Amino acid sequence: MAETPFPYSETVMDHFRNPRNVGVMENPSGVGKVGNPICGDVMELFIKVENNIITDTRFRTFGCGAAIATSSMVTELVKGKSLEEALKISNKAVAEALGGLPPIKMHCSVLAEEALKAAIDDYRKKQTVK
Amino acid sequence: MAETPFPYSETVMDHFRNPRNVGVMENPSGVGKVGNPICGDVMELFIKVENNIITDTRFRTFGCGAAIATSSMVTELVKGKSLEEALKISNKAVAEALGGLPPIKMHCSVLAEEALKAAIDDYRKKQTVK
Amino acid sequence: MERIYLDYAATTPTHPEVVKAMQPYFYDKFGNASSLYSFGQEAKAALEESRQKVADFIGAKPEEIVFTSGGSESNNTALKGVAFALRGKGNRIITSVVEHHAVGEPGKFLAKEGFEIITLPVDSNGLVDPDAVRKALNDKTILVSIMHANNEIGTIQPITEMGRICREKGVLFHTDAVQAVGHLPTMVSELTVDLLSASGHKFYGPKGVGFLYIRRGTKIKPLIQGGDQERRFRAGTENTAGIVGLAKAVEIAAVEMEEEGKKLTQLRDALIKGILKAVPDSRLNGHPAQRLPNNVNISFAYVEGESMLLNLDLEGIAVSTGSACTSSSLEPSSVLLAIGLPAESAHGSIRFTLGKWTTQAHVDRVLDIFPKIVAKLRAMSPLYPGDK
Amino acid sequence: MERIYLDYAATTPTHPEVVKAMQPYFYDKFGNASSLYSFGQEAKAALEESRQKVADFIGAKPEEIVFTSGGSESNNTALKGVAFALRGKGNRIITSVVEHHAVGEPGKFLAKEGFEIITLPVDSNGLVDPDAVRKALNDKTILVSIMHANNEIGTIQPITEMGRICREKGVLFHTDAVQAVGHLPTMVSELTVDLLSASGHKFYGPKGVGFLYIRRGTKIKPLIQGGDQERRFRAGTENTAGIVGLAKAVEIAAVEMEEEGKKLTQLRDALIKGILKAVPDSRLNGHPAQRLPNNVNISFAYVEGESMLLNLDLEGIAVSTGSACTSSSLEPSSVLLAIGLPAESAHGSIRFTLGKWTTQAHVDRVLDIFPKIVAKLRAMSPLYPGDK
Ligand SMILES: Cc1ncc(COP(=O)(O)O)c(C=O)c1O
Ligand SMILES: Cc1ncc(COP(=O)(O)O)c(C=O)c1O
Repeated sequence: MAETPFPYSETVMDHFRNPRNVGVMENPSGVGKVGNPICGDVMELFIKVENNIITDTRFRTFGCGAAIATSSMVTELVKGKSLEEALKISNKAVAEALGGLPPIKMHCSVLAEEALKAAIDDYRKKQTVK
Repeated sequence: MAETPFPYSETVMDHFRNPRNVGVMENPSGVGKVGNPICGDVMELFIKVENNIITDTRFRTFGCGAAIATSSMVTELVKGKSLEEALKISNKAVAEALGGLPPIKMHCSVLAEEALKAAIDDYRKKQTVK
Repeated sequence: MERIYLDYAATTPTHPEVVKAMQPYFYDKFGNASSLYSFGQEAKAALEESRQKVADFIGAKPEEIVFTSGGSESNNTALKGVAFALRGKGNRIITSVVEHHAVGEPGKFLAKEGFEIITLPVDSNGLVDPDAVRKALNDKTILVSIMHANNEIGTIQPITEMGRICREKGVLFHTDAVQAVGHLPTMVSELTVDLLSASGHKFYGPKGVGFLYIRRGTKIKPLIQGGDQERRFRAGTENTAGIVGLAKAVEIAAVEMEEEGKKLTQLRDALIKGILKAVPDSRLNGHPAQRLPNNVNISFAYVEGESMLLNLDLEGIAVSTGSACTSSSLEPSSVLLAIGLPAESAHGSIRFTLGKWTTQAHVDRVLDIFPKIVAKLRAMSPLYPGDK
Repeated sequence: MERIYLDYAATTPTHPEVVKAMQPYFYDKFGNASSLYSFGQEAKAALEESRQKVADFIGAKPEEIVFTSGGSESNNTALKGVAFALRGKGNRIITSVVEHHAVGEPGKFLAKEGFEIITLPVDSNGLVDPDAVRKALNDKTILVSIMHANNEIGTIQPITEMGRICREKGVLFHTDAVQAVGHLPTMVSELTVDLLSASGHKFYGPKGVGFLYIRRGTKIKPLIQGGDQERRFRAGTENTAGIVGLAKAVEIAAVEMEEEGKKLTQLRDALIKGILKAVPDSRLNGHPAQRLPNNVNISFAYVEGESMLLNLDLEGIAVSTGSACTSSSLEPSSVLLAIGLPAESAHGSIRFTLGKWTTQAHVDRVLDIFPKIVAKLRAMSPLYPGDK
């Protein structure tokens, strides 16, 4: 069997095989859901925020290997970060943390960034409503 | 080495390798020269006629393997024949005697037939002039 | 871990006997088949013997077989070749929505060149209606091109019926039989076709070689023009080794095809039944009966194809998917959309195609592993409503 | 009897190392390079490694190399591809009278499609005048296609000079380098070409595989349309084994080409000198110095080519001729006529092309046998005036 079965980096494959923080969060501080099943990927990201810090994350993803890996990676990257720091995490940073993505898969990292932003947005909206 | 190196029959190859009756005839009864160097084949056929019988033949040919073989074959076929019999020898008969010719080489047998006719014509013309 | 290859429709391994048959034509009998001396004539002899074998296999005359570099070239030659040859006669070309890109793309090119391309729809099983062909024919129609068997969903078209309609109307009929040749009977007189495309590597022959059947008298402009090879239908020094390999594959198919078809039909049905039973919310794509003996195409709700494919690959199992994520176009399979599947189901489809070396053990292993993969992916899918 | 092959320009034996390099890609690593799973990815890796090797060899970027089925396809793709892509811009295409049919025939096709094909003449050595190219360029010119080295007479064109003229005027320049690649330096930046055709079997690679260099940014309509392979420049499942073989041939050429060229030049010159000396009324065709290191083309007055070829074949020696008698057209070589040879001399020409396995002993044997063959044939030629 070839060393790298897929045109994916080892880190992508690791996150695909063993995605971190999978699942639904009970009482999340914020939820972001982006993508469209018609386009082949939907990401749902849950964050728990305490004192402006993201203390916990969960995700569910319908999508390809890269979509799952970027979701997993973004949930890892933001944990322990302040909301401001988290918002600075670009799609490129996610892709880089994964050791790169094939060009046609870069849109997955964009989706991950958008899911995170949507979750933080959701959290902030809930705060103002309160 | 392949059995049949060329798309030629064994008889063609035999006549090509060992052409019969090659050369120029001293004092021929008739000579026919047909073809054109521009087209890649010229045949010169000499006949000796005695009592309306073709008793000897010679040829010289500039041309491909089939041209040489058909010339050689026609000189063999007509030997001992009366002029009338000789005139009945068609190009197909020459080709058949050679065990067939590739389609694009059939014109060589036509040339052989024409050379023979031209030689007999030449002989007859000389007769009437006398 | 034993690798299990279940993507025979993408390409087959070259049969060891085919590989063996090719060997003498690389270094020993390497001559140019157009050369007159002995080196050339031994290549020529091999070429013509191969042509005879291929012709016999589809019930054609040797001079009706033109060797090409594969299915795509055969299809391009058929479409553009007829179009440019008959441009004076008419400009309508009829084809279907489930054709391979190697028919669809030449069609688009010809549309820009002023041809009218009629793309017929299919029903939910992927079938083209012969009556729709009849209705689409007009006096400007120069060609109908309908594939024999679909590469994605395996649906087998009623070629003979359509062929007869075209023959009756005097319109040329081409079939892309790339997935059929070597797997199904493909006698050209029975099919009633004027042109038929095939590709070696789809039935255990080498890649980079195929053929186009061109019925005697069919007018066609060659796609690759130049030398006098292939009776001027296709220029280029003949790929003797490849052609000899193709002919060997045809020879093997002539002997093994029927039995193999029976075996594969059984394995196929076991796999279909097993998966549909073990995985809820799954559905078979393509015709339930009129389908290639080796084709299984199933959609799984709530999960995406590449992630299934990738998980299978991690288990050493090779399959294919109609998901956008594996194509550079980011569009899901147009064939699956054409049979009426919603886009999300098209994204969640997997094609298993079986072949000569597929065993019951392979099927069992898929049935063991695959439901777990789907379950795992569904558990992490935001679309999944949970076990009902 | 040892067979002596002296028709390397027609085709070369596939190098045993090339054959060896191809083997794993038939049965073991047989995957479809477009597939995402491991079977596909190992084919893909081999494909991209091959592309890199070929690119390096001609000083191109890997994405500028498109694998094809050979020289004829490459030429057809270049000519028709540019023509259909730039039809809006102009319709003049400039080429020469000594091009291979795989350029000439697409040219004729395009002429019927409304393009203006300018066919430049050559001088008595077979050279195209770069100044004639310059003069033929007008603002409707979309392509110039001049071959690198001629397959019959071996004349090497001043490609760089013509390339620079075209580049300066912003006109695309294609060269059919089928006889040059692997034998002469063919760095694309030095040649200043936008498109370059090559064929594997002309330099010890397999038949049925070649490539087309397409300079980045060059607009071209693919000839074979369909799937997404080859960056959409050429559809069809990739012939992995063939491509790996081609790359191996390139690798061998990179190492051996220079030395081989020197050796062949010596043998070539010995053969030319020997024949011209031993056979009266013979003349060398093609440029005396600017010629392929392996090409000897000589006309013999009063005798016809096929009969010489056939006699040589009986002695186990394989050569080629420009005589009509070996072509289906019954016209003698248009290249020989173009350099001003009278038709009867064209009929009486023989081409010896040497290669990797040619030795001095082979040359000696030809020099021993060939003059006798000519003498024998002249003795039976009605055109022969007799020994002077
Ligand atoms: C100069 C030239 N161009 C093109 C070709 C065509 O190459 P192929 O026969 O590989 O298609 C040849 C050889 O036949 C050639 O010598
Ligand atoms: C139905 C069909 N047509 C055409 C082709 C093209 O064949 P190839 O890839 O050999 O050019 C394929 C396979 O890719 C196919 O499945």
